[in-house]
Formats: sequence, structure tokens, C-alpha cells
Amino acid sequence: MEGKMIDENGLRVDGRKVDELRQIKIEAGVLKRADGSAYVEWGKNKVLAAVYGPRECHPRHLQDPSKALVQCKYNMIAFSVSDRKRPGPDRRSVEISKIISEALEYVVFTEYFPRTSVDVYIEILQANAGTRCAGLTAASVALADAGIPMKDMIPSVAVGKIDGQIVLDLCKEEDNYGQADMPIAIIPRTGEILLMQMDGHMTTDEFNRAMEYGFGACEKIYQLQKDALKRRYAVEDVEGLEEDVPREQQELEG
Amino acid sequence: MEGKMIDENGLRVDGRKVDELRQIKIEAGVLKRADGSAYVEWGKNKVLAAVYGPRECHPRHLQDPSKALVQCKYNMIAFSVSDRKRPGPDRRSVEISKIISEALEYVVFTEYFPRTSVDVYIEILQANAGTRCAGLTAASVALADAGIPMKDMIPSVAVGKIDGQIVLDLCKEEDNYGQADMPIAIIPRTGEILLMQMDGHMTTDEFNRAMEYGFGACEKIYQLQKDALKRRYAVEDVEGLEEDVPREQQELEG
Amino acid sequence: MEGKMIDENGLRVDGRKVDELRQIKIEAGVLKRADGSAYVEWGKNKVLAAVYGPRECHPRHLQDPSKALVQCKYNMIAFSVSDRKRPGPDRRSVEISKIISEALEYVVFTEYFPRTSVDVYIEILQANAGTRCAGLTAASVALADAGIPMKDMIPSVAVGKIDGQIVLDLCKEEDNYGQADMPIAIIPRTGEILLMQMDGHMTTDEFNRAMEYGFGACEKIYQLQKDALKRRYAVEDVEGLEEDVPREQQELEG
Amino acid sequence: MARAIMSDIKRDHIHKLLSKGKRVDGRTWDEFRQVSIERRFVESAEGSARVMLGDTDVLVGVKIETGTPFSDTPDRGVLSTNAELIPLASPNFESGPPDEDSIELARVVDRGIRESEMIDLTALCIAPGEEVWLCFVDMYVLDYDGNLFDAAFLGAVAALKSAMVPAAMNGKGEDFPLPIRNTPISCTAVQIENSILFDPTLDEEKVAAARLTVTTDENGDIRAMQKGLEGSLTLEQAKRIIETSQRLGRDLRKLIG
Amino acid sequence: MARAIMSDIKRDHIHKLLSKGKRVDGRTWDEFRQVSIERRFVESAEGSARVMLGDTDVLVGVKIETGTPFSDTPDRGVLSTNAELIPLASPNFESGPPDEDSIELARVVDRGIRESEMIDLTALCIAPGEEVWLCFVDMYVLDYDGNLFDAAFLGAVAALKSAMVPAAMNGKGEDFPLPIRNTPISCTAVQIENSILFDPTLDEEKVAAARLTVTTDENGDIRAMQKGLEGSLTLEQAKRIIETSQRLGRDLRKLIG
Amino acid sequence: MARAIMSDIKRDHIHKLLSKGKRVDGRTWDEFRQVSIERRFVESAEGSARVMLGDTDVLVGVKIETGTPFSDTPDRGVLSTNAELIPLASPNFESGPPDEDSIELARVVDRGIRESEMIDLTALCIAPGEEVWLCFVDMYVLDYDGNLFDAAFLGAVAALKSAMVPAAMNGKGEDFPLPIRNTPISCTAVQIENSILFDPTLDEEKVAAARLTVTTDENGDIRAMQKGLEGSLTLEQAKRIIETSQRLGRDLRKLIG
Repeated sequence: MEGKMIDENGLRVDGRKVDELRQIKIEAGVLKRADGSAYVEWGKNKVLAAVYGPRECHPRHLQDPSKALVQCKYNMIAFSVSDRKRPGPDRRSVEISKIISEALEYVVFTEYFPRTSVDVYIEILQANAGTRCAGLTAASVALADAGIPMKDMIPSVAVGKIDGQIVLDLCKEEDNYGQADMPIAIIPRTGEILLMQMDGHMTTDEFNRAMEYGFGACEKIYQLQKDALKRRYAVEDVEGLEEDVPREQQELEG
Repeated sequence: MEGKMIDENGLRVDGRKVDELRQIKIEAGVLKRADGSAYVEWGKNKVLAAVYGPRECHPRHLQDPSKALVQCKYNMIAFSVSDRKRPGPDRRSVEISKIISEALEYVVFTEYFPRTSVDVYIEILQANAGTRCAGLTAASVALADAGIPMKDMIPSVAVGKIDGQIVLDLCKEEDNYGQADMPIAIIPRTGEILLMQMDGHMTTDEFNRAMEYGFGACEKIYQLQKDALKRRYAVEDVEGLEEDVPREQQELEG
Repeated sequence: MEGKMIDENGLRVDGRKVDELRQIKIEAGVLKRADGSAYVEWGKNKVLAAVYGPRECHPRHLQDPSKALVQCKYNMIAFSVSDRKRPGPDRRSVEISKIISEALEYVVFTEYFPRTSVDVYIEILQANAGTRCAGLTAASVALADAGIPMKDMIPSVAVGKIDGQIVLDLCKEEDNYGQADMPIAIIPRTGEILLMQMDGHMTTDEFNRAMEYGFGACEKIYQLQKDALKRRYAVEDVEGLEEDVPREQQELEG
Repeated sequence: MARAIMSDIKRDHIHKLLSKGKRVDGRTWDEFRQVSIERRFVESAEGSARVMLGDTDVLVGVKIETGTPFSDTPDRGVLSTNAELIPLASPNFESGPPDEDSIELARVVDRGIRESEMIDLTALCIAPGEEVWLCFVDMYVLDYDGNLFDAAFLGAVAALKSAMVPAAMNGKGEDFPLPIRNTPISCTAVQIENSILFDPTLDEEKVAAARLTVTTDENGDIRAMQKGLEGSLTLEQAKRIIETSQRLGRDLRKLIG
Repeated sequence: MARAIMSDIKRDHIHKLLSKGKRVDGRTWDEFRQVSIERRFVESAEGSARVMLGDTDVLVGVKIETGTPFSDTPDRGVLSTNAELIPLASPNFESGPPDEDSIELARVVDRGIRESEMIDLTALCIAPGEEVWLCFVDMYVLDYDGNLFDAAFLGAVAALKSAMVPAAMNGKGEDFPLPIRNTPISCTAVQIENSILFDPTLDEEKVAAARLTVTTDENGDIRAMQKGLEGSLTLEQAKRIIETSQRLGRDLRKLIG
Repeated sequence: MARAIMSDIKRDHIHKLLSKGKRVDGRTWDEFRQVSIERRFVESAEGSARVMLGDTDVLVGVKIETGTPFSDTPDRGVLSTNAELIPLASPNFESGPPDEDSIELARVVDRGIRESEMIDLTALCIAPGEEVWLCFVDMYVLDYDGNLFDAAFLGAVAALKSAMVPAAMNGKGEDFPLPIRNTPISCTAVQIENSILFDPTLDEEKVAAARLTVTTDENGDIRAMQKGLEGSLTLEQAKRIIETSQRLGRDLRKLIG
């Protein structure tokens, strides 16, 4: 497939430039039962994230007397991929859940809620490359929507390599023939890297270019995250009274 | 098979009339270790039920501070069916255990024994259609034999449809070609329905007929349940002294 | 294979006499993290044993208020046998773990450490017949190395039958064609049998001969166990100061 | 699943309204909440539908693959139904393999589809005894506000009716719609202090004594039923639920089209 | 399984009687409890037997199916033995996959059958390397009052001897009895304060230090042994148990016929 | 795995030394501990290596069998990598199926081997679509004193380079060495209060904020990376770790030969 993924005008199979993101749509507060939630459409990815907590930590022997645990479960639903995936965690999703949990733990003020658990659920409804980045991006918004005190939100994106070129945000078709894939997550304000994985083949120069693209994209995604929260609050202001009714009912349930 | 299951005299493959039960034999108090037990032969079904409790509820997080849990486990043993069944619960037995537990919970005075569990085990030793009804019938007797305070015993029976006719208590051969199957369990005294499932194809009229057959049969089964308990007590009266010895030994075990 | 396993001079496939052990090498204190450890090479068997405890017993409902539990896990690693073994316990290793636990429990002064667990891990790195005996032999040394108070160490050996003759300590090639196999473990000082299994075909006379061989061999293995501990202590005396540093560090970890 | 606990105040509120013949959200006893159905929500599935029943949100996908038939039905395709009560949807759902609640849900939906003969499984045979189409229906609860049975059933029926068999991709000729013969509908009611309420919310479920799900076909005939919960129903209540389900089923069936 | 706890009073009672050479139920040290064997208890099994050893009640079934042989024994049928300590039988048995107790029980019974060459597995080969008869022995404990090893072994042997290979149903000619070459018997004794007691009751097991099961064939030769529990046996005790097992085995074998 | 807890005193000690640019064991920030590699430690494996990295002890074995290829790579052998953090190696490791730590370890090693194209999987095809060589890499941690990633990776690479494909035993001609094209090396560093330390000991890992593993090939190109732990890295720190890994990788590669 060498040489076929980027055309003579430098455009990719879906018409994007090498440093261009797919279309991203973020919506906060999309679920009723969850304490916080977000929905992300990212190209053809469809991702739902929900947050419960801080709440009692189960099993109890995992409780940390000095802080809350941030426990993320990343899951692909059975029909999110072309071959049906058997329900239940596989090794890939266990690893992704671990590294997303670690990234989120850094931004949550866990010391405020000792012995509790902040549970984050990411469900990939439709997968098209880059689901862990879309999931982490959604999870950050869901945490904020849940009112969990946190340092900042974490945007995330993958940078890849196709046809010997560093390229931002591979879609599935590109990923299938890609030469490298590097998902990252950062705090744009400080430049801190919270998630970074790579597989494939990159020189040091290519790595530097990739980080440039990635950092730039994360700035944009961060803006989308903030916009989603703003829209959510704006809606709340308008529909405040109506929205309050179910909230009160929830309190009654104890 | 249309038209072959009921002959010109209205008799079924095993010679029964459409509203006739198979032969049912109930025996109470058949096991030594269990707190209560019953054995039921119902046509070619052979079913054993045992009750332990009220006893400490495990796992503890399931304990209910206001009442006892009634936890039934329905199980078919490996060689109870023509193709060997792998030991361990399958989805069918999980569902049956759930609905039998719910039915039994209604009649046990669970509020007398907060935080405890009343454990009911139903083992299908030989299966020939209608095992959940035979199992629930046996479980009621075992609960009574265990001296668990309860509102009433629950007889249970299935009503089916073959050759376009509503028919009581399908045997396996009929069930294989049946057009509908509807297991029910009721309290005959009050007419309350505690278990009802249906699959197949029934009109409203057929449903009404089926319930008539079912209610009538439950009266008879209820009588057999009571007879079994009476025989059990009668034996105890005669053999009272002998029986008391092991009971005392059990107490010594703490 | 009848008649081929022992030659005209009474020598076996690896040149041993019928009552001769394979070469056995025992080393105590081979791991840094474990509280006690031992490594055994026994012919082509390579076995590692480690002891942790007495430590808090998990799960807690297994705790015994009157004594420590001795919980041994025997495990063959994936590439210890010619066909790769899937990781995780199989039925054979569950049974072996149970009987080794029972044997070790007899010699540990469990009443000194109520509510705790003494955990013994046996890993078969390379298997060549007789691994349970090599494992139990190693586990005894590891327990002593951990400083667990115990009545005595337990040597263990298997006696088998090939070509109609009772033969000590079968190697794999012999075991494949053997007519009987009988692993035993004893306390040489008292002659008490703590582990004994047999499968195959033995007359009473053959059993008596086998026990003679086994008891004799256990005396020798016991000596090797003691030698290994002596060497371990001798080394500690010389290198005492150096060795103490990490020990102190461990205490600092609480 | 232990049933979620509810405060006494809220429970009393529901009971008090019921005694006046009213429901918390103002519906009549036989009124369903707003239903919305979004078909083909997930492109990677051969068929899919997202159903909102009030705030209850269920996503159902259908995957169709080739495989071997069961030995006792060599000339029929295979239908397999699974429900996942994922912890994203409720604080009371837990991670892990299907528990008794999700198993009951899956099996009740499965029986409704199977017993109504909705899908012509014989048309899903490729080579008798050797190769057939396997049809996996996976139901994911995304937000849980009561009456999963009907939301999941509507989703499964809509997803199946939207599904295309991927024949071309498998070298088996042209894609074709799943062969549908019938549109079954399930309606669920609960009994609370002898009142019957259809399409219960989560709060209503929490105080309910008994539940009955009735699945009817286009003729109004009964194809499947499931009574649930630890309470009882009288025969009259059962009959009333059945008759009302037949009536409500006709309306819901129009939504599916 | 943690061993069940017993009151000190009861323990003392057993010890006191033993010091006078007596057992709680009046038996001699080498006396089995009443044995009853009901063959073909379950019709859906190819062979079955329900064995009562005093109040210990074990139901064993044999299912026989066609399947593929193991690659290292291409011309032999397959024997598979499984024990289920179902919670119906004892307050100390728990639901779930086989624990170490049921695994030990199954493996000890399996070795006794296998090592005695009771079944001619070569006669269970249909097509070498391709198709053989698979023979599943499932042992269910229904009521537990001690000495499961011998009750289960008797049940397994009786069930196997009653089993018919379902050849006709599988299109492999006429049904035939399982090819039996030997009738092994296992006898189990416990050591309590240096007394040896055969066929221990549950109470005796609770105070026992060590257990030895000896399986002998028709010649009285030893085919399998298993020592259990956390206590010890002297060589003399082991020899005495072996000799007694040979003697008692002859009597029990007659019951099996 | 919850990270093991460490006393404040020890933590302070490490921090104090670090503030002076020192490590507890006297190494420089970019210095590995003593490495020892014992090849062919286990004869029953087709390849094996036992690697000591200071007191960290890892045993890796390679088993090679024939089997069927994945349907999407019909002409390639199969590589399968598994890590076992057995409880013998640390008081914090537990029995049971692989947890998230062992899964991460196995997957990071797997990616390093796979992405560097170390093994020519096309040369492990026997009959396209039908039979290929399956290559199982099993990594057992025997003693855990930090930096499992590099110890396991060294062990895996050494074991693979020592492995012979057992062709003769499988009737596929003569045995031959696994076709190796590249020798990748992974180097792992941690960040502790903005210091970077390579090859961390267990104590250093306990106080570390972030971890980065960089796998490079013979050209020094990056083939795989994995950032771990709950802390952050700056871009400069990441670059410094990458460059140092390229340099250290050259030295470690010589040990493998």
C-alpha cells in the first residue's frame, strides 16, 4: 500500500491534511443516572463516558485511607467493531483501562476523598481507530460534569505514520496500513504528558514532529472539551427549574 | 407431528386425558444433613430439594437488615438428561433459580429472620419436562419440613398445548412437539399467582382454559404436599425416641 | 518395553542401581524477597520453593483463631514440560497442593501463630518425574530458611516399579513405562508417614520392599536438607554484615 | 441483583398518589412514556437501534456471521440474544459476567422473538448441517430508568428489522434484509398495592410487588409471558394485563413500522 | 474446605469410647456400615447407581458418548471422572466449581478405576485416532455422613458395571455392556489417637488425624492408595490398613457382584 | 495491583539522596545494575533464558508448536506473549489469572518484539492458511526488585535468540533456529521529583511519579514506548529518556550478542 494513503496534494484518504483532526463533537451531561457523563463523536468513533462517585470503594481491601481511587473501565461493545467482540474484558481493554486510570488519577484531587472510589466507565459504541484517545477525552469531560474537583481536563489524540510521513489522528483505514501509532494525552496548560504509548517505527526526528502535531491538536481538543461544558452549564441555567426536579428526587432516594 | 399426540379417544401418548396429571409421589424428610428436605417423583422426573437455614448470609454484603433472603439454586445433574450436561449453572438454570426464589420469598416469613439466608437447593436427578414445577413443589415441602415459618406451601404445574389443544402437565415426548408451555405456581387458598411463564402460541381463550386446568391441578398437588408432611410427622411420632438421638447429637456440634 | 528398562547388570537407563537416587543438589536462601526459599535440582528436575509468613490470612473467612494455616501452591511453569502447559492450576496441581499442605501442616507449630497463614509456593521450573517429592523436599528447607518453628524437616521420594522390579526414584523415561509409582514423605527420626500415594500394581511384598527403599532414601535426602541449611548459615556468618543491610531496609518498609 | 433501596418518604409519595389513581409523572395506568427509536445508530453492526423509553436508554445491535448450525437444527440459522447491564447505566449495575437480572432480561426478549417466529430461521441456512447465518442480538442498557424489558424488546425488534445479512462480504451473493415474518411487541406492567401500572419507571419498579411481561404477535395472540418479583398477581390482574398488552401492542407496533 | 468444627464434648465422647476400643455407633474397628446399592436409579444415564453407606448417600451416573481420542492414546476410549460436593448434601459444601476436596475425591476414584484396568479402554475404540467412546463418570454426593471415598468408589464401580454403550442410538451397531475386566474396591480407614477405624462416619472424620484409602483388585493386589489429612501414620499402621483392606475388599466385592 | 506501601523514612532517604544527585545503591542516573543472562536454563523449552538485573530475577521460556494461523494472517507464524507475576516472587503478587500489571508487562514486551520485526514470522509458515509454527513466550518473575520491563524484555530476546524450532520432532525436516532479524532492547526510566533514573529498583519504583519504557532497534530507531504510573513527564524528560535509551540500548545489545 506504500504511497497510496497520501495523494499528490498531500491529502489523505478522507481528504484531511497531515496535521488535521477528524471532526469532533463533544456533549456533556448526556445520561440521567450517572453523576457525570459525556458523549464524543470523533470521526466515525462514538464514545460514551460516565462517572460515578466519589462513592464507597469495592472491594473494601482496595480502599486507600489517604485518597480516592480512580478506577476506569474501558470497554468496546460487542457490535462496535466489524467482527463481533465477545462481551467482557480482554487483555487490550485491561491495559487501556489501566493507563487511562493512571492519567485521570493525576488530575483528580484524590486526597479530598479518602477511602472512596471515583469510577469512570468508557463505552466504545462504534470504533474507528483512536478509541482510547476519544475515551479519555470523554472521561475528562464526564469527570468535570460530575463536579469532581480536578486540576484540569486531559485532551488526548494519536499521532501516526503512513507512507513514511507523520500524520495526525489516523482513521481506521489509515491505521490498518500505518507504520506507527502514538496515542498521547497532555495537560495543555503545563505541557505535562500523562499518557504516551507508541508502536511501530519512528526516528527521533519523527518523534519530535509527532509530538508537535500532538501538542497542537490537544490544544484544540481541550477547547472543544471546555465548550461542551459551557454549553452544558448554559442549558442548565435556562432549564434550571425543570432540571432540579429529578435532582431532588435523587436526593430523596438517599 | 400435527394430530398424532392425542388419539381419537382424546388420550395422550401415555394414555392420560388432556386435564390429567402424571403420577406424583412426594416424600418429606429424606436427607439427614439438611434442615429440611423432600423427594418428588413426577412421571419420570426425579427431584430432590433441601433447605438449610435460616443461617448466616454469605456473602455478607447481600445481608438484608430487615429480612431473610430466600436463595434457591436449581440444578440439573450431569446425567439427568440424554446429552450429558456439564456441571455448573447455565443461563437457563440461573433464570429458573431466580423465579423460584422470588416465588418462595413471598410465602416465607422473612421478616422473622433478618440478616440471614434461607438456602434452598433443588437437584434434578432425572428430567422429563416440568422440572421447575416439580422442583418448586418439592422446595415448598422441604421448607415446611425444615420448620421455616411460612404463609403456605406452593404447588406448581405446567399447562401446555399440543395438537391445538390445551393439555395439562406435558411429558417430555409431548413437550418436544408442543405448541406452548406455561408453568405456573399458585397459592390455592387465595388464588394468588406466584410464578407464571409462557412460551409458544396461545389465544386469550386458550390462556383462560389453561389457567383453569392449572388451578385445578394445583389443588391436587397441594393435597399431595400436605399428605407428605403428614406422613413425615406420623413417622416421627412413632419413631420419636429414636429420631431424637441424632438430633441431640447435631446440637452438640454447635 | 518389558525387560528393557533394567539391564543384565541390574542397571537402569541412566546407569543407576535399583535403590539409587538421582543426583540431588539443594540450596537454601536463594531468593531475596521471600521470607525463606530453597532451590532443588534433582536429576533433571529444577524446583524453586518460597515461603511467606506467618502473615495475615486472606481471605479472612479462612482464618483459624486457634492456629496458622499452611497453604501450599504447587505449580508447573508453562515450559517445564514438553508440551506447553497453560498457566493456572489444573486438577493435578490442586490435588498435589492439598496433600503437600497437609504434610507441611503437621510439622509447623501452627498453634504459635493463630489467625495467620504460612504460604508456601513451589514452582516446577523443569519437570522430569518426581516433582511433588522434589517440591516438598524444597518446601521443608524453605520453611526452615524462613525461620518458621517446626518439628522437623520432611524429606520425600517416590518409589516405583519397572520391569516387575521395585526401583527407587523413577526418572521420566522410567516413569513413562513404569508399572507403579508411590511418592512418600516421612519424618526419618520418628518414621512417621506424612504423604503416601500409589498408583499402579503392587503386591504386599512389593509394597514392603518399596517402603524399605523409600525410608532409606529419605534418610539421605534429610541429610542433604540439613547440609543445605548449614551452608546457608555458614555463608551468613561470613557475610553477616553485608546481608544485614537489606534486612534492615525491609524493616523500614513496615 | 439486590433491588435498590428507596426512601420511605418517596415510597409513601408514590403510594399516596396511587391511592388517588395517579402516577408521579402524571401518566394514566396504561400509558407508555415517550418512545423514540433511532435506527442504524451503529454502522459497524448489521442492524442497530437505540431506543429511549422516557429516560431509559437501550442500544441494541445485530451482528450476522457465518457459522455451523446446531446439530439438532441443521437447516436453520442461529439466533443468540445477550443483555449487558453495564455499570455506566446505573449505580446498581456491576461489572462482570451477566448476572441473574441480565440473564432473565436476555432470555425473556429471546423467547419473545423466537416464539413469535419473527425471523424465518430456515431462510438463514446456507448449506444444511454445514453453514448457516448466526445472528447475535446484543442489548446494552445505557441509562436505566425502569422497564428494561420493553425498551430492550423494542430495540431488538427494530434492530432486527433494520438488519442486512452481509452476504456479499462473505462471498454468498447479494446482501439481503433479515427475513422477518412478524413484529412481536412486549408490554410490561407492575402491580403496586393492587394497582396495575404499565411501563413502570425505576421508582415505580422499586415499590412494585409483582411484574408481568406479555409478548403478543400481530394477531394479538400471546407468544411469551414472564411474571417477576417477589409478589403475587390475581388471575384477574393477569387477564387485565394480557388484554391491555394486546391493545397497547398494536400502538407500539406502529412505531416500529 | 476448612474441616467442619466439632464441639469439645462430642470430641471427648469419641475419644473416651475409643480408649475402650469402642465406636459411637457400636461397630468394631474394621466394620463397614450397612451398604445398600440401587442400580439404574437414573434412566437418562447409560449406567447409574445410588449407594448408601450408613447415612452417606452418593449417586453416580455414567454417560457414554462418541468423541475424539487423546492424541497420545489414539486407539483407546476416554474415561473422565468428576465429583460434585453439592451444597444440598452438607452445610459445609458450597456452590461453585470443584474445590480441592471434590478434586481429590474424583482423582482418587479415577486412579482406582484406571490403575486396576477395570475398563478395557481399547474395546472402546471405534476408529483409531478418529472416534472413540467417551465415558463420563459423575459422582454426586446427596447426603454426607463420612467416608465419601468408599461410597463414591462403590457407586462408580456399580454404575460402570451396569452401563450399556449406546451404540444403536449412535448408528454403531447393537448396544453392548461396558467391557469390564476387574472389580476394584477401595477401603478407607482413619487414625484417631493411634486407633485405626474403617469406614469412618462424619464425626469420626472430624476428630481423625490421618486417613488412608487403599484400592485393591480381585487378587488383593494394591492398585492405588491415598493418604490424607494433616496427621501421620506409622509404617505398621499403613501395613495393617492395607491388609485389612484386602480382606474387607473381598466382602464388599460380593455386594457389587 | 495497589502499589506497595513504603515507610516515610525510607521515602525521605531516597528523596534526600536524589536532591544531591545520588542513588541509594550508588549508581549514576543512567546506569543499569549488574546484568547476568543464563541461556538454555530449562531444557524442556525450545529456548529459554534466566536474567538477573540486580536482584530482579526473571525466567523466560519459548515453546514452539504447530498450529493453525489466524485467518487474517494465513501465511505467518503466531507469536504469543504471557507474563506471570507469581506470588513466589513478591509478597505483593497474588495467585490467580493475570492482573492488569502482568497484562501490561506482557503486552509491552510483546509490542517491542513484534514492532521491531525481530522474528520473521513469514518464515514460520508451514502450509499457508493451514499450518504454521506457534511461538509461546512465557515470562516468569522469580524475584522482584524493580524494573520488570527491562529484565523480562532481555529475557524474552535472549530466549528467542536461543530457540530452535522443533521441526524434526514434528516431522517437518531438520530443526532450525528461530529466524531472527533484529535485536530490540527496551530501557526503562522513572521520574522522581524531576530526576530521571534508569533501571529503577523496587524502592525507587515505589516513590516514582512516572515511568517510561523505550524500545529501540539496532539503528536506534524507536519501535515501542509505554508511559506508566500516575505522574507526568515533560516533553524534555521524554526526549532525554529516549536519547539515553538509544545509547544504553547499544551496550545492552552487546550482552545479548
